[in-house]
Order: sequence, then structure tokens, then C-alpha cells
Amino acid sequence: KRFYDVVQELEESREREAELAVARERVRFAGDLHDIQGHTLHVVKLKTALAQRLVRTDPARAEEELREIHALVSDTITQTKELAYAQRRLNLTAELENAKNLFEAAGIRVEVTREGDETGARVLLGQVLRETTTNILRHAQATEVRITLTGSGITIVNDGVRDDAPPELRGLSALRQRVVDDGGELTAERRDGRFITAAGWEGTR
Amino acid sequence: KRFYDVVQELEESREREAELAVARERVRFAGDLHDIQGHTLHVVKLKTALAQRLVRTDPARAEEELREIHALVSDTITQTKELAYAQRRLNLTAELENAKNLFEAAGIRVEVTREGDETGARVLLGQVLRETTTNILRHAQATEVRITLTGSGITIVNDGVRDDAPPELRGLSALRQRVVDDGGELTAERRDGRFITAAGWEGTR
Amino acid sequence: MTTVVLADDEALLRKAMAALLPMEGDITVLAEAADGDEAVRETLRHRPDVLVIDLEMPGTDGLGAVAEIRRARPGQVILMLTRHARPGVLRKALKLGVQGFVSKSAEPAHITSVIATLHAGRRWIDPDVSALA
Ligand SMILES: Nc1ncnc2c1ncn2[C@@H]1O[C@H](COP(=O)(O)OP(=O)(O)OP(=O)(O)O)[C@@H](O)[C@H]1O
Ligand SMILES: Nc1ncnc2c1ncn2[C@@H]1O[C@H](COP(=O)(O)OP(=O)(O)OP(=O)(O)O)[C@@H](O)[C@H]1O
Ligand SMILES: [K+]
Ligand SMILES: [Mg+2]
Ligand SMILES: [Mg+2]
Ligand SMILES: [Mg+2]
Repeated sequence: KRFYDVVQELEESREREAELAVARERVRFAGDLHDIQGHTLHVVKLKTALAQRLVRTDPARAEEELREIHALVSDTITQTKELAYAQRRLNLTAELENAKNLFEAAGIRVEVTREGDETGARVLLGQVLRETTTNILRHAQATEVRITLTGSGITIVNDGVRDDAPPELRGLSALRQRVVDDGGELTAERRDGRFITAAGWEGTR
Repeated sequence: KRFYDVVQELEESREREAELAVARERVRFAGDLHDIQGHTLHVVKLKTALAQRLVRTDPARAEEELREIHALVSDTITQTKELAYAQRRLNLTAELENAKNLFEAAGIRVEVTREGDETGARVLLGQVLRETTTNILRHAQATEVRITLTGSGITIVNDGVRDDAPPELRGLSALRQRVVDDGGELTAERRDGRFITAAGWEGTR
Repeated sequence: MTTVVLADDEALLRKAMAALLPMEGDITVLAEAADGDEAVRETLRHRPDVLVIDLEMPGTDGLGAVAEIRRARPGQVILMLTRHARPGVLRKALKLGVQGFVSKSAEPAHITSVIATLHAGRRWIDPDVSALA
């Protein structure tokens, strides 16, 4: 095994490490979610059995049981949404942290600007960030990376780009499809020795 | 960075890779679970609202709705359990450890003999061990259990068996079917106050 | 007839169970308890045939309550309900001599029949409970 291969492998290993941190975070959140939903399902099961018995004998109590089931399920759906949102925000933060660590380990300066909160909710933002991080490590001789998160998207600019043939998109084109399916736009362009990867969603989210 | 460090780091990286595979699996599983449970909650919410309106006007239909809600929730809980199950049962060693701990907690002596390594790979071995552990705790007044794992199967012997009517197989008969489908054999017999549960695969697979 | 004390911190679940058990079988609920300490108090006061107790409760949990009840009433018959027993918990409960384990997702009729089984002096462990231990 040549030294170059070892270094290459190491780079991949750092990416894996980053992914692992995010995955761990996801697993923890999933546990919370599962608990909330699982608990509700158990209560609903029992209360439904009770309501079933009451329909004929005590319709007023049956209705009361049904009201309670309905309220509980509505609450749980709301909590689930809130939790999922918080999870995605946290994931993005972790994702951002990982990108920074990777760049710093590779001796690349990083500057992160986070404007607006809403972006935290988009799963795809994290994916764009990750693909771009990999691209920069693999395809550029970057010395500097700027990451900007706004209320409506993400932009990543790096230097150290060779000005040869225009890039043929692979990972980015698959990702673009997903962004478009989600009502957004993804652009990748090379300009004055820099590479700009950007994904945006119109309006405020 | 010296070459040795790099190699060291690589080794750690391989471990992380393995951990990552597990974490990915967990994330996938959590996603499935969330989907299943979330979907059920939405359906329950709708159907509960409907049932509420039917209690007075059409109790028969209200009951029918409640039956359906109940069945759906039961199914979801079962699916959740099965998923959680598949998750936790990563390997036979953990299964074995669990069985030992349970027996010891119940004041039952355990003796494990493990001959040959290949068996570790068989999911079904774990299932046989689990079913038998449950059976012993539920159906026997055991003081002693012997578990033998060989390259081609598993045998579990316990004492404390009542000599009444011959056992009617339920869990074991479902399991036998799965073992047979997998090219093996499962036997369960009562002899001299002992119960012997065994599953084996001919040859070294 | 079997008398029970029902302990579960989840009020919705407990109340539904308290309403259902007498409908499903020959059972009288003597008292309900919302936490471990209450479970101990009510059990010692009412001396039920069977204590039906939730494993997972805040404060003094099911295991803690059972340990305390065992000291005062070594012969108390106990059925534990569990939603998802963590590894090791079933083990501890077995050590404390708990006679039965049932999953909270079990049908009320099943829970009723397990209560009768324990009252008759036998043991019961739901297969999915021991499998998950
Ligand atoms: N940040 C970047 N800096 C410099 N060049 C880039 C950058 N991002 C992409 N490129 C160029 O654009 C090409 C396409 O990138 P894309 O991510 O679509 O595919 P890839 O990285 O080559 O393959 P894959 O993503 O499937 O591993 C790259 O091969 C590279 O030449
Ligand atoms: N290890 C054992 N020791 C003593 N008796 C056993 C043992 N295993 C099985 N039996 C007897 O054989 C019967 C069938 O076991 P089997 O696992 O097929 O069904 P079950 O345990 O009764 O029901 P299920 O597995 O569906 O919960 C049991 O009811 C019991 O009487
Ligand atoms: K659960
Ligand atoms: Mg790429
Ligand atoms: Mg069985
Ligand atoms: Mg509880």
C-alpha cells in the first residue's frame, strides 16, 4: 500500500467519523421520538378498547374517551413535528461542526456565517454541505472556504480550483434533483479560480 | 505525522467504519419506525374524529371504527416490537449473555459450552436460544440449564419439567418451520424430567 | 373474585385499565396509585390479592416499590406491567420474586387472565417481555 493510498483512506476515515457523529445524534433523537409515539400508541390501544365497550352502555363516556384519544394523538403529532424540527436543526449544527473540523484538519481556513434560523429545518442543507465538503477535499487545492447559511439556503465558496474543462456533475447532479423535487434550486459554478456551490429555496422557510 | 501513527489511525478508522455501519442501520431503522408510527397517529386522529360523530347517530358504525383503530394500533405496536427486536439482536454472543443473566437472576445454574465459531453467524440460533430461554422461565421449575453450541447447531437441556401431557408445540413449531426452511432440523423432547431443545444443520453449511 | 391495587404513573393508561379490568374479568380494583410510594402505601393498606404495578415510574420506580413491599409482605403476589423493559430490569425483578410480567400492549382480557393465573399461585412471563430483557 502506497503512502498516497493511506492518506486517501485517512481522509475518507475523517469523513466517516463526521458522519458517525451525526448518526449518533440522530439515533438519540429517534429514541426520544419513539418513546413519545410508542407511549401514545399504548394509551390509545387501551382507551379504544374501553370506548368500544362504552358505545352502547354509556355513550357520553364513550364520547369523552374519544375526545381524550383525539386530544392525545393531536398533541403527539405536534410534539413529533417539533422534535423532528429540533432534530434537523441539531443535525445541521453537527454537520457544520464536522465540516469545520475536516477543513481545519486539512489546513484550510473556514469562515461560517449563519444568518436566520429557519434554514435549520432543511435536511437537504446538511446533504449539500456534506457533498460540497467532500468535493472541496477531493477536487480543490483550497486554502479558504466560506459557508453562508441564510433563511433561504446555503452557499459554499472555495478557492484553489483548476481552470480546466468545465465540471461534469455527478454527486451534485443527483443532489440537484433532490433539491428541485423539494422546490428549491442548486447551482455549481466555477468563477475566477473559485468554486461556488449554492442551494436555495425561494421565500422564507 | 509518522507512518506508525497513520497506521494506528487507520485501524481506529476501521473500527469507526464498523460502528458507522451499525449507526446507519439504526438511523434507517429509526426512520422506518417513525414513518410507521407517524402514519398510524394520523389515521387514528381522523378515525377518532369520525367515531366521535357516530357514537350517537350510528353506534354500530362507531364500534366498527373503534375496532379498526384498535387493530391498526395493535399492528403498529407489533411492528414496532419486531423492528426493535431485530435491532437489538445483533449477535449470538449478546443473546447468550442475556440468557445467562436471566437464568442466573432466576436462581438457575447455567453451563455454556461453545465449540466452534461458525455458529455465530446464524440468526436462527439466536432465535432458538431466545425461545427456549423464554420456555424455561415460563414452563419449567429448572435448577440447571446446559447450553451447547457447536459448529453445526445448538442444544439446550433443562431440568424441572413436569411429566404431564406431552407438550403441544406453539412457539417451537413456528420456529421449527423456519429452521427447516433454512435447511436444518429442530427437535424438542421431554426425557427423564429434562427438556431438550435442539436445532442443527448437517455438515458445515 | 380477585382484588388488585393498580399502580401506574401514566394516568390515562391507569384509568383506562382500572375501568377495563372489572369489565373483562372477576376483578375489583381496591385502589389506584400514581407513583412508587403510593403503591407501597396502598398495597400495605389494602392487602390486595395481586399488586399490578408499572415498572417504569419516576421517583421510586416499580422495582423500588416492590423491594419495599417485599420487606413488609414477603408473600405479596405481584404482576409487573412494562412498556419496554430495559436490559437487566427483568433480571432484577426476577430476583425480587415478582411472579408475573405482562406487556402494556397486551389485550385487557389477557391481562385479566394473567391476574387470575397469578392469584391461583402460578407464574407468568409474556414471551415478548423476556425476549426483550
Ligand atoms: N468545491 C469544488 N471545488 C472544485 N471543484 C469542484 C468542486 N465541486 C465540484 N467540483 C468539480 O465538479 C465535478 C463534479 O462534482 P460532483 O460532486 O458532481 O461529482 P464528483 O465529486 O466528481 O463525483 P461524486 O460526487 O459522484 O463522487 C468534480 O469532479 C470537480 O471537478
Ligand atoms: N424448556 C422447556 N422446559 C419445560 N417445558 C417446555 C420447555 N419448552 C417447551 N415446553 C413445553 O412445551 C410446550 C410448547 O412450547 P412452545 O414454545 O412450542 O409453546 P409455548 O411456549 O407454550 O407457547 P408460545 O411459545 O407460543 O408462547 C410448552 O407449553 C411447555 O409445556
Ligand atoms: K414501545
Ligand atoms: Mg462529489
Ligand atoms: Mg414458547
Ligand atoms: Mg410508567
